[in-house]
Amino acid sequence: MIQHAPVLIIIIPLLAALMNLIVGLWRKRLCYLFTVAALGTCVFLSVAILDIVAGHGTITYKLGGWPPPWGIAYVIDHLNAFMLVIVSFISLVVAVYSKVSIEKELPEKIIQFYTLFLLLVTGLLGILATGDVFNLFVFLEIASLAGYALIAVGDDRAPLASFNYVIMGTIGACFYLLGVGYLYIATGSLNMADLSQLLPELYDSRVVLGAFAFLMVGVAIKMAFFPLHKWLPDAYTHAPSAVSAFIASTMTKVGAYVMIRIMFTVFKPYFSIEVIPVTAILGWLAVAAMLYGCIRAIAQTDVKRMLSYIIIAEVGYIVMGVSVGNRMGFTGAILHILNDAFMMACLFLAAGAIEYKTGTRNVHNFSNLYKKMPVTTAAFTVGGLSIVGIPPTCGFFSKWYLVLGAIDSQQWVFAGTLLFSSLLMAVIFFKVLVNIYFGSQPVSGAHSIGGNGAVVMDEAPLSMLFPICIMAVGILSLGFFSGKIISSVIQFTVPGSF
Amino acid sequence: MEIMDFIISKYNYWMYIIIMMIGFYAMIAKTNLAKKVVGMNIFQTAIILFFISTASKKGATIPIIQHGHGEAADIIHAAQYMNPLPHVLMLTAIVVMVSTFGVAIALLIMIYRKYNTLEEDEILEILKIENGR
Amino acid sequence: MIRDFEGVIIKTVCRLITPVIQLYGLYVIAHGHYSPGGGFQGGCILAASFILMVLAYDIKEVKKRMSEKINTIFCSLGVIIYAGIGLLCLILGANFLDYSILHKILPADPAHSRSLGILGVEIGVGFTVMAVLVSIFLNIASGGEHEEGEER
Amino acid sequence: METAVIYSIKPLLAIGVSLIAALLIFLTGERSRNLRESWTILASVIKFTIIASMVPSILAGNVIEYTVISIAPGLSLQFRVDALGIFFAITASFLWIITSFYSIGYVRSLKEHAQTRYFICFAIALSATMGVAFSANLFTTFLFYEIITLSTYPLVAHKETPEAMKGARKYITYLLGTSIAFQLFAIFLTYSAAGTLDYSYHGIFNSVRGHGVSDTFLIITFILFMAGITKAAMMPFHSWLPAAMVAPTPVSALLHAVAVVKTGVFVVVKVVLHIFGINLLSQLGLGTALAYFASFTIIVASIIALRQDNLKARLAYSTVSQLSYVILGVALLTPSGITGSIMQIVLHAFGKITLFFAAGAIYVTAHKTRVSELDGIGKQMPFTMAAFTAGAISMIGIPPLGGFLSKWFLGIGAIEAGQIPIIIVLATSTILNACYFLPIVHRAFLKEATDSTDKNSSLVTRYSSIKEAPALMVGALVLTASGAVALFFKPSLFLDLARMVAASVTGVN
Repeated sequence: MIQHAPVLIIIIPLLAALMNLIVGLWRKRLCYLFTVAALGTCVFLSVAILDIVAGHGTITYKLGGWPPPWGIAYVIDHLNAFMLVIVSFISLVVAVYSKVSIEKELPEKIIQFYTLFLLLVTGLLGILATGDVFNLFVFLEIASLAGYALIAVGDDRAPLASFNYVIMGTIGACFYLLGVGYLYIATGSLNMADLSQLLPELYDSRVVLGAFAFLMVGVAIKMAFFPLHKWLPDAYTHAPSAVSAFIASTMTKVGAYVMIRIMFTVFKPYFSIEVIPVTAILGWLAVAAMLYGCIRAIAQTDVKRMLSYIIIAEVGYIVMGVSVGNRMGFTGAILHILNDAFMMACLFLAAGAIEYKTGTRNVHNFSNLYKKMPVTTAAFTVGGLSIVGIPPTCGFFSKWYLVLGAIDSQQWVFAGTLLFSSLLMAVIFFKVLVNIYFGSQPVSGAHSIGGNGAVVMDEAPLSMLFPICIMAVGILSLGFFSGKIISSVIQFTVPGSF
Repeated sequence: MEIMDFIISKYNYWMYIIIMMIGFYAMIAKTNLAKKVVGMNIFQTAIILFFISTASKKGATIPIIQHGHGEAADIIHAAQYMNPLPHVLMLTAIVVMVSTFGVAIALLIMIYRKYNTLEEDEILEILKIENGR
Repeated sequence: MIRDFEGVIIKTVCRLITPVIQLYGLYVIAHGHYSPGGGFQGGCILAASFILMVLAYDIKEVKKRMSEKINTIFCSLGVIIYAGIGLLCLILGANFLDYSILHKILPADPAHSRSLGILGVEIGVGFTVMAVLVSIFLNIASGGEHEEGEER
Repeated sequence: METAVIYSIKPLLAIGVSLIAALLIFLTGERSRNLRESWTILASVIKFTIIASMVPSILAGNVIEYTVISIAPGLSLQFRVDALGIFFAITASFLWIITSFYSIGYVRSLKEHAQTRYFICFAIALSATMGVAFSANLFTTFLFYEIITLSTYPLVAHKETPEAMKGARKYITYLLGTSIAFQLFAIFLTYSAAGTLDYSYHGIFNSVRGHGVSDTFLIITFILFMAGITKAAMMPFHSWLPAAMVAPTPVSALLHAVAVVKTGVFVVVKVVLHIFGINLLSQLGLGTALAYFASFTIIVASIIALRQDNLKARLAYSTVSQLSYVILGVALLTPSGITGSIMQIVLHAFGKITLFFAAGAIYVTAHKTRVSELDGIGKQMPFTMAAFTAGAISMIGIPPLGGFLSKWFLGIGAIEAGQIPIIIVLATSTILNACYFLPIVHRAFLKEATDSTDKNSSLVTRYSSIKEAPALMVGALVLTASGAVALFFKPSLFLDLARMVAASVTGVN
């Protein structure tokens, strides 16, 4: 049965999503357990896949037994196996977390929420697993549609934010589809491996160049890369806390994955680097993204909006690492996909827990919060330090590789910008953390009873606290094991020509 | 002269580009959200037309072999049949398009309930007032 | 938005042609795997029949025949048929959606069992498309309440 | 001497013990203060014994190594205890014992708030200091360097008053900002050029110089290092130190004498000796440049100190000046210079901690912070002011106080290096030190004191009016003062260690 894991990991959440509707008609409460069980299975399967891939190399699964390029093939190498583990794990953690917060935020939409959540997971896992460019488009749209709906049920600004996301996302998807169409005209194939065989002799044809441009723009919109990021902050700010935690930590990363696939699998690396200097363009845009994201984030008082702008900067990090075009930088980018997924999940979950308890997202109301909810704020601190890049948190190590990559390719501006942006990150989180630990108005009686305000402690429920702690511990432990992760998985994802 | 037949011979591409740009313009420039959605539909329709037009051949028929296997199977000439793949792809794309349309319309209803208008600038005004408070 | 109105002709005609439309929809579904048509198209036609009834009568009338719950069940059922057949192939030892393996349980050779498998999938797709389209229409037409029409 | 490498977990224990103490302190909390403080004392004593137990093997010329985890190529959490490290560690851990006694007396007599947080951060800062002392590569150093910054921030901001927050913000802005912007960048450059971050006695740049690594690159890296290690409080990056004066006095003592600034100069010494190596620096002429830079800091900081009326601010600028001696001595790149600078680490530690303890005692007892208010305080608090005098004399560098030794070696080093101007600098700064310390002593003992010019007789005659600080505090500062005296007569242990360091890096036995 395990050899069918590549398709099962997509079918199981899909079936569970539709089952939820029926189960929900009978018992509302079962939906939660059902979802968690399905996602747990996904985590197990993804780990199994990673194990197989690490052991025996790339898996190719032919749907319907049709050999590619005629049938759809699911091709899983180290890169997507790695991503599958990240996405399924974070989806499980967020699902566990979502129980209480969803019961509070949308009490009458629980069934629909879990259905859409599972569909979103299905879409993301499908994007990662498939080896077929059109199938990728379908899953991209499944994920996006579920995302639109999930974002729309947030607070009262959410519908408008979600509508803008729909417009932008549709443009992105249509551009991607156009690119696929051009590739199909030029080669008559939709299979990634097949395309990478057929394309090299067409690299000078305008159709292929146009296809590449359309694909890149479409994906850049989906991953909120700098000039095309407008939809992101609103959408992520107004979504329900569980949704924004999951989407923020995975969706942009999956977009980055698709970009890497297009640049280095569908097209050969030397095309993306030499034939047309797309990596150079992306690199400079990434620099702009880092600066823009950090600078806009400084000005925000809404913690979720602040984190959303930080995501834009983080996407810039990833693209920068890819664009320097050497082994170090690429390793840093892939490592940063993992680390950033964890950091963002941790921070958004913590922010959600804080909002759940205090009802505010405004950082100025966080003063002396550590007395009220020490564990959550501790996790928030860990996440913040990791984003700033203080060792031994994992954020330091991905930045280590990113900067070394930039230095190796003599891109001093990139390296300087990355360090400068981590300075700005330090400013951002310093502002928040000082508020949390040394609030301007101390809690009454604090001076008489001393620092750890056990007396006024009022933590979030355990089902929220546990995922947050998992993420915080994950951030710390990923830091220590990053060398092992690189040597066992990431080094195989680097394109051969680097 | 050859520029003319360059244009004429590729007329389907010119058509889809024109339609697509109409839709694109509506999505970007119109301030009315409903018109944005309409533009979105036009945009997607143009892409579907593009795909379908790439599949067509003169004098070809549907790619289904009548009275199937056996002795009939050896008289298959690819030139006689349309390329089915773009149609299949577009069937999926249409489904995607319909569901996107549904989501967009639902969002429009939610927005209208809240702001009693679909004009973007009026909504932004309302938001500004809300932020002022 | 959608209000009942006194149009005897329209109501009668709709009542008359609705079964025909639905029959045609079923026909399109049933022939999808070896002639133009299939689950999507047939599902759309079936959904169109319900939408026509909504236009002629009102949502309340239609929900008497096709309630929210049934709609949901249809919607899930379609996908479950589709994925179920896929998983069945998988359990029988072939790849996902490799219908030719179905000859182990179907009284047919691999080629025909493949076409039968496709038929099953088309039926599932038809269910889902019909249910989803109807629910989209009902939700949007009634703004989510499904309670249009009875105030009069 | 041949160095045998011993693999032992002792360094990790020495670091971990105070982390465990921090945890215990947190768990104990406010419920039982005595238990909580006993954890601190226990941890400090254990730490000192562990470190002391490492001394003999180090003196025998061995090196103790322990690798916790090797995260990635170039990034390994590794400890390597050599003479320099043990020198710093034993100073810091010994002073931590005294400081914890002192600060218990301090916070209790002032009824400070958030005492648990205070002691937790204290313990974490100390273990991070040990980490820096024992670190075997730049990554480990950077890791613990940042931990020190973050864990001392709550101590500096302890009072939580607006000006405390302001000073603390300046503190963390300088330390964190420069370390991320310059030091981390310099570490990146080092790794990309040399391919390693492990300290080596002859400098890791010696081997790669010329092979694709230009001198300009090296000079830029050096400047980035010097700018990044702001904890050393070299001008122009010194102004966080006076700003940090808002902290409680034991914290200032910790900052100046034990943990923060000392860590800064320690890392500077590490970078100069083990990253660049004295040969390379002398070839690049960077040593001399650094020496003159340090001399500038010495003179200017002393002049500023003259004008300070706030006692702690004056001490702060004196620290800025005094610790540049360490950098100066290393920058001379001669055996005696290095010996002197390393001696300066411990001697200044004892002297300066005494002065700060005295300042704290005055504040606790008489609530006086300004120099101009100290008239005749010596009759009120004879022990405190006697210790203060001892510390001041040690700072100035007059026998029979320890401070003399370091200046002596520095002078010899300057002669060895043929830098006559440096000797003038030393002389000038000595005079300046005298100018800003002796007036305090003069005020304390001689102002409006007609009959007694000598503190013993004043002790006898004015015995009735004596109003000393709590015994814990007085005991602590008398102990450190006598330590400063003892170091003059019995400096053998530290002197041997310092000589070993100098020998190991210069190759001259």
